[in-house]
Amino acid sequence: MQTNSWVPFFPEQASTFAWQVDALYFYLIAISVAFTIPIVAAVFIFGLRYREREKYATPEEMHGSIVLETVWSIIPFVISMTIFLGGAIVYYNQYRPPDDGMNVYVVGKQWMWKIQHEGGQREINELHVPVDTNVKLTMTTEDVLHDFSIPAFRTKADVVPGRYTYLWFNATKPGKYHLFCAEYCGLNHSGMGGYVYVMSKEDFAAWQSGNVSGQTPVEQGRDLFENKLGCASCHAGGPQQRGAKLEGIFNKEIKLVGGSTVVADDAYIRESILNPGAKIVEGYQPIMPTFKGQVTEEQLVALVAYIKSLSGVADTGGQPAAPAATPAATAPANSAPPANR
Amino acid sequence: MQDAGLTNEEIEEKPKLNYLTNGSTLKSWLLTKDHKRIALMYLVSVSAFFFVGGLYAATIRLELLTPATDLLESGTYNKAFTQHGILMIFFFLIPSIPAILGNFLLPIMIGAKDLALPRINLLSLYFYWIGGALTIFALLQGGVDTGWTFYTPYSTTFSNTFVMAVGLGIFINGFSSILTGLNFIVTIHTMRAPGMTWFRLPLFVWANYATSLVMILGTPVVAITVLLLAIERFARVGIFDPAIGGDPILFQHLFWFYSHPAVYIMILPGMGVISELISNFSRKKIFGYEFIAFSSIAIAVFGFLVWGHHMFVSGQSIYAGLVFSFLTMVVAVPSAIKMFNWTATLYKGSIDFSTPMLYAIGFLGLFLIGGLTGLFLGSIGLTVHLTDTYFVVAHFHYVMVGGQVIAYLGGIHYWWPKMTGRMYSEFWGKISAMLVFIGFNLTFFPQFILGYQGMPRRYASYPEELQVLNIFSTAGASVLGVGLLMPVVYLAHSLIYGKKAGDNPWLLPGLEWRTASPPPTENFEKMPVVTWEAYEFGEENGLDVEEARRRDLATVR
Amino acid sequence: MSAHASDKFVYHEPGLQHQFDDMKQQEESVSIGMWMFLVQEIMFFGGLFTAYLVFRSRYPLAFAEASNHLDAFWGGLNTLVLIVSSLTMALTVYYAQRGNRNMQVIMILLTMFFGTVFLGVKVIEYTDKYNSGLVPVTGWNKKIPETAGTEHAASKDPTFALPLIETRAEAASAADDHKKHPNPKGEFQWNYGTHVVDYGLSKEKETGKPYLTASERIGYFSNGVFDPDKYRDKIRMFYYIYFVMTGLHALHMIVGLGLMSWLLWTAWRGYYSAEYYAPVEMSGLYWHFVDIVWIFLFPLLYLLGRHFLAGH
Amino acid sequence: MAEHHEEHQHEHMNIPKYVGIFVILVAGTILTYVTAQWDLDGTLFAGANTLLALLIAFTKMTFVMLFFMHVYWSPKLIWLSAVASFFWLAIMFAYTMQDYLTRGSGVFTT
Ligand code: HEA
Ligand code: HEA
Ligand code: HEC
Ligand code: CUA
Ligand SMILES: [Cu+2]
Repeated sequence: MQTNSWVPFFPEQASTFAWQVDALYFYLIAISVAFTIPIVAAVFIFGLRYREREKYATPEEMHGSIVLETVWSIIPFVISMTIFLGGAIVYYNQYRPPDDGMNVYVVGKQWMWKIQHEGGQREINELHVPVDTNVKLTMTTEDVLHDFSIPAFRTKADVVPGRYTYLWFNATKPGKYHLFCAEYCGLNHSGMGGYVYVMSKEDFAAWQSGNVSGQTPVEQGRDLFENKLGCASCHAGGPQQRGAKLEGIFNKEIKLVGGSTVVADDAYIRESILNPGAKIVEGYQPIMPTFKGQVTEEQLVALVAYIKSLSGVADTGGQPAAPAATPAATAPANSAPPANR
Repeated sequence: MQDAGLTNEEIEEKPKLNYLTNGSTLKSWLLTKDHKRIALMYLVSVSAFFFVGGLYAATIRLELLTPATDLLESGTYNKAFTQHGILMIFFFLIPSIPAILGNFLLPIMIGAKDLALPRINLLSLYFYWIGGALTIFALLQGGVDTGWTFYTPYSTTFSNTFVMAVGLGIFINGFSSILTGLNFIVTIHTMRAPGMTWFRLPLFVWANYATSLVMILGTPVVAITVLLLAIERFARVGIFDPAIGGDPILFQHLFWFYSHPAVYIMILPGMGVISELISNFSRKKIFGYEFIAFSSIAIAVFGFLVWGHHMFVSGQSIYAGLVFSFLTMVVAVPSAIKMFNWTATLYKGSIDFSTPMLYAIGFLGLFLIGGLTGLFLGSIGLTVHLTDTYFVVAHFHYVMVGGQVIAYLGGIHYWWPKMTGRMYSEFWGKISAMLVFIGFNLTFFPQFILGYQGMPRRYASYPEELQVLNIFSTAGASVLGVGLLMPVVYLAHSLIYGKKAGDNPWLLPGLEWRTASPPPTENFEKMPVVTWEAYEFGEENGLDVEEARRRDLATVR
Repeated sequence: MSAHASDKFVYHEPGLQHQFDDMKQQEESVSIGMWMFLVQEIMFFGGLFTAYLVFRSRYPLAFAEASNHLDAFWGGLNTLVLIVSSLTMALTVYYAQRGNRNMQVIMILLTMFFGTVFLGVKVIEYTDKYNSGLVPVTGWNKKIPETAGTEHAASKDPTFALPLIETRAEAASAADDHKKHPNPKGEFQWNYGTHVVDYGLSKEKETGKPYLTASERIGYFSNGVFDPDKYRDKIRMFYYIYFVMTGLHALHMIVGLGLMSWLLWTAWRGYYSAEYYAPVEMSGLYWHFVDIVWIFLFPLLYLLGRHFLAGH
Repeated sequence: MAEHHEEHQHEHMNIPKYVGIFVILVAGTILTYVTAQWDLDGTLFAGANTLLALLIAFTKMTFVMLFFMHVYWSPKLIWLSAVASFFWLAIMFAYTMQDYLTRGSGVFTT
């Protein structure tokens, strides 16, 4: 999807089997053209040549021809077998995972990709991999079907609850490539994606070692919110969520049960986390557990920073988060800051 | 029974009762057993569903004009494409040609007074209505957002929408389809007029026979599948739930066991119409009648062996994927045979480019592209990249809209004078056929490119670099929308102001052209005896060319 | 039916519909139509059989275990009842062909009687499942309050003690067992121990060869330890399939009884003769079809894994 | 249109024959029950019990179809549809199972 490709509107080739898929594609295009041109030409020529000259004329009769019929049954059959074989070979390459290579674990979840490297690094909606290395993904999901899809690598696989599916690739070109969820999974399906960063081997090594403390408060807060503390299980923003919607609340007046209102400032957010029973938002049940004693001050800062970023407010140290123009699309994925390396 | 040589006035002078005028109370329509009236009621209801489905399509395209979710929220968008798919497939495309044109014409074409089981026919209409009403009710309540494929476990456990109600609507509607298929099979076996041997049947009848086989053998499976889905959702336990050891992929197997053959329910009748049009408007016997007839049956039968090609990346076994890919290639061959035979039929014909023929020519081109891109998708290595992208969306719109819908429009125009006794405006007919063709290609061709670039389907928002082609697509959809609205206007107009058509406006040999337009309730004044082959334009068919020419001179100017 | 057109068709036999030329054509049509309907029905049940096949092959031991707690006595009895009803149905047609109205009516009545017996037995079985907490839907089982463990509540408990050979003792003990297991929310219960899996595991030890399937090893065990909860899930799945299959079958029986009532009425009024008996024949086809489905359901649902019981 | 019609089929069946079929069916039921008690799975091969039970059920069904449902004297089309429906069932079973039997590991339950 990058611009630097040799045909307009053509996706970049960035894995070892991208060219194979493309070759198959062009083979099929060639076949299609080879069938389309004669057929369309025939229709045009016959259309012009045998255009009705006289109304209700009765042209001479013609019967079918067994020879012709046989010929044009066998030719497509043979051709279609070549297509099958080509497809089978490419498929074999795509789905036979290599023995060596690095392992990455992927968990899909409405609507994010949680990724863990062998070295313990965790990422959300991002995948950093070194170039020219076999990477094998072992994938599953916590809820519904998803599909891990990287068009530039020409590969994808469904992620199925209750079992592991696998995907592998060998990226050939450093760069930043789209990562999509390609199996419909509900509300935020189109927001469930991010980027794959292919890095040179040295950069990747640096990323691996430096990543541990490399998170900004917003990122760290998001990580806490989405994974470590499980806030997202209630606050992910879907219609069926139990918790209040947190996008865009900062500095807004919040209606509370009983009719009073409160302005959602830092303190309010902090209080909501530590003592949620104190002020109940209208329309919700007081079911949020307290996190007092479970979160450190540092984490609280990060959480508040993250919740503010959902309203488009930048906080200490973090990159400006993407403006929350369209609330539904403000899945964390879309506002993910690009990696700094 | 030809009215050749009669002018409008003369026809007016002898008002015979036809199926439209024979009874005008509401009861005479709602409790009718006349296949022609039932077909007409189908026509109205199916068209209504088409336009509702089309409205959803319009909102989808408008939302995709920009990369962000600005017109619709993603939840609303998800409902929009789901409901678009459900209405278009189950309530428009599947009943379109069989239940309207098939119902109307099949008995006439074989020289019968009615379908063999008229009460069953009426029952099937009521199933359609009940299923449709339930679905519409569910849509009004808040709709459904699972995609038309209802994949588990999203549909069983996670979706918070009206899955059960819609599922039930589809379940009931399924029986409408089954009963229609059953009726057709019985009718074709037992109700043929004397002399109407199997190999004298018009190819439209063969196509509907093949379609009916699929309806009977496939539809019950999807019925039980959505029933299981509904029960599982209701009971919160079942066989698709991976949390307790069930298998979500089993749902896909059962669903596609029907839904792949169902795509042939959606194209075979269209192919039948095209065979009629190509042959009749070239005034020539179709090339290779037997091959076309048997290829319909072959498609129906082999169509049951390939469903797994929708599940190449679903996690089914790799081995199964290869087998299904292989069989998919095989099933393409019968379609190829048809393609070539149609083209060969044009050779040395006397081709009349009236509106129906324009649609037929359009079909040839569009179905060709749709079918060939089906091969792309059937080639397993390539599908891994293409599946669940807009390439698939473009493929199936090419076969479904470019194929069946175009054939349906062609058929409606072709038989309109027979059904209503009036001729529509040829001028507007041609304009709208052109608009549909251009608009259609503009809408869906860019989607192939989008798909290869990797744009996933069912996306409410997409990366910005893909916007250009999406704008083309939306622009095309508006042209297409206009093109599709026009027939409603001029066809309705023709009902009152249209020229009287006469019994056989095109001077064609089929049995349906040998009775009055509109036909009487019993279809024929007296039981026809068939002595000619299908598409017989020679002397044997008893058509009087000179007479028709004189009639034209008298009426046209 | 349009009256105005009939003058063109000289003679109408009674029962001949307007679209047909003669009775032969009509009968042929109706018979093909009925068969197409049956084909459709076969595919309809076929979807369920596919589901059964998949999970049966995945979790054979759990399915055997679950099946052992269906009562093969009632299942077998019902098979016989249906076969008798099939005979009487066949005889109905036989007498209809001979225009014997009285025997026809008697046979229809007998058929209906056996059909009702079948449904009655199903009610008994379903009630038993309800009482023993074997209905897979939460809340649809008998709600046994916490106090049920006391003498008083237990004596009021109307559990059906199923009178069948091997299972009898077990059912009784099970009934005792579940009295000790209150079920205030009416959840699915599985209180019977796990002897089929035990048998499989002992077999494994004995022969040193794997006995359980790979899916079973995953499906019944957590971290290598047998997990009764996971095992119970599979048994619940069996009961889900059992209820859907037998439920749909019973629904077909009810429809069949409706058909029979109509037949009874018309036969009583003497509609059928040696010349015209197609409706009797068609209803017969339907009835036999429903019987055939049961012929398969009986061994597949009630009898699998019987030998585990026998050998126990 | 089928030439043959079962107009005179009552000549084919009589009450003793019907009862005979009935006896076969009852015997089949008992046989199913009895064989189910044997541990064929353990002594022969896994699935032998089910296979036998299905064979018996199939036989019973064949009798019901041929004689109670008069397929034996019916036109070809009826034979065809009876056979075809089982053929289609077989397609559904076979192609679904080819996935399950070759899918391999990777399954776990949560
Ligand atoms: C009318 C409906 C219709 C028809 C007729 C077809 C016809 C075909 N379809 Fe299509 N298909 C759909 C409707 C249809 N499809 C729908 C709705 C979906 C998506 C469902 C969803 O996921 O929502 C889909 C998806 C779909 C997929 C799955 C894509 C995916 O989700 O990953 C595949 C894969 O194999 C496929 C293949 C084919 C093939 C091989 C044919 C063949 O039958 C085509 C045969 C025709 C030709 C081949 C053209 C004529 C031949 C020649 C000119 C000669 C040359 C031929 C050769 C060399 C062989 N289709
Ligand atoms: C018979 C089947 C059928 C038909 C006829 C159509 C017709 C159209 N479809 Fe349809 N479509 C499907 C079946 C069909 N579709 C299916 C099965 C899906 C998959 C759903 C899923 O993923 O679950 C789908 C999905 C689908 C998508 C992908 C959505 C996504 O994945 O995110 C898109 C996007 O462009 C689309 C567009 C269109 C358009 C523009 C038309 C046009 O041809 C429609 C033209 C008709 C009209 C426009 C109506 C008439 C005009 C008016 C009422 C006037 C008002 C309109 C205007 C002024 C513009 N469709
Ligand atoms: C069990 C569900 C649940 C979990 C887990 C949960 N919340 Fe909440 N939360 C709620 C509910 C319900 C409300 C609204 C009622 C209320 O104000 O207590 C709420 C309200 C809030 C508010 C105030 C929202 C407003 O609109 O004013 C904030 C801020 C908040 N939660 C943050 C968090 C954070 C941070 C976490 C994780 C550390 C978290 N929540 C975890 C359920 C939950
Ligand atoms: Cu996750 Cu779509
Ligand atoms: Cu398909």
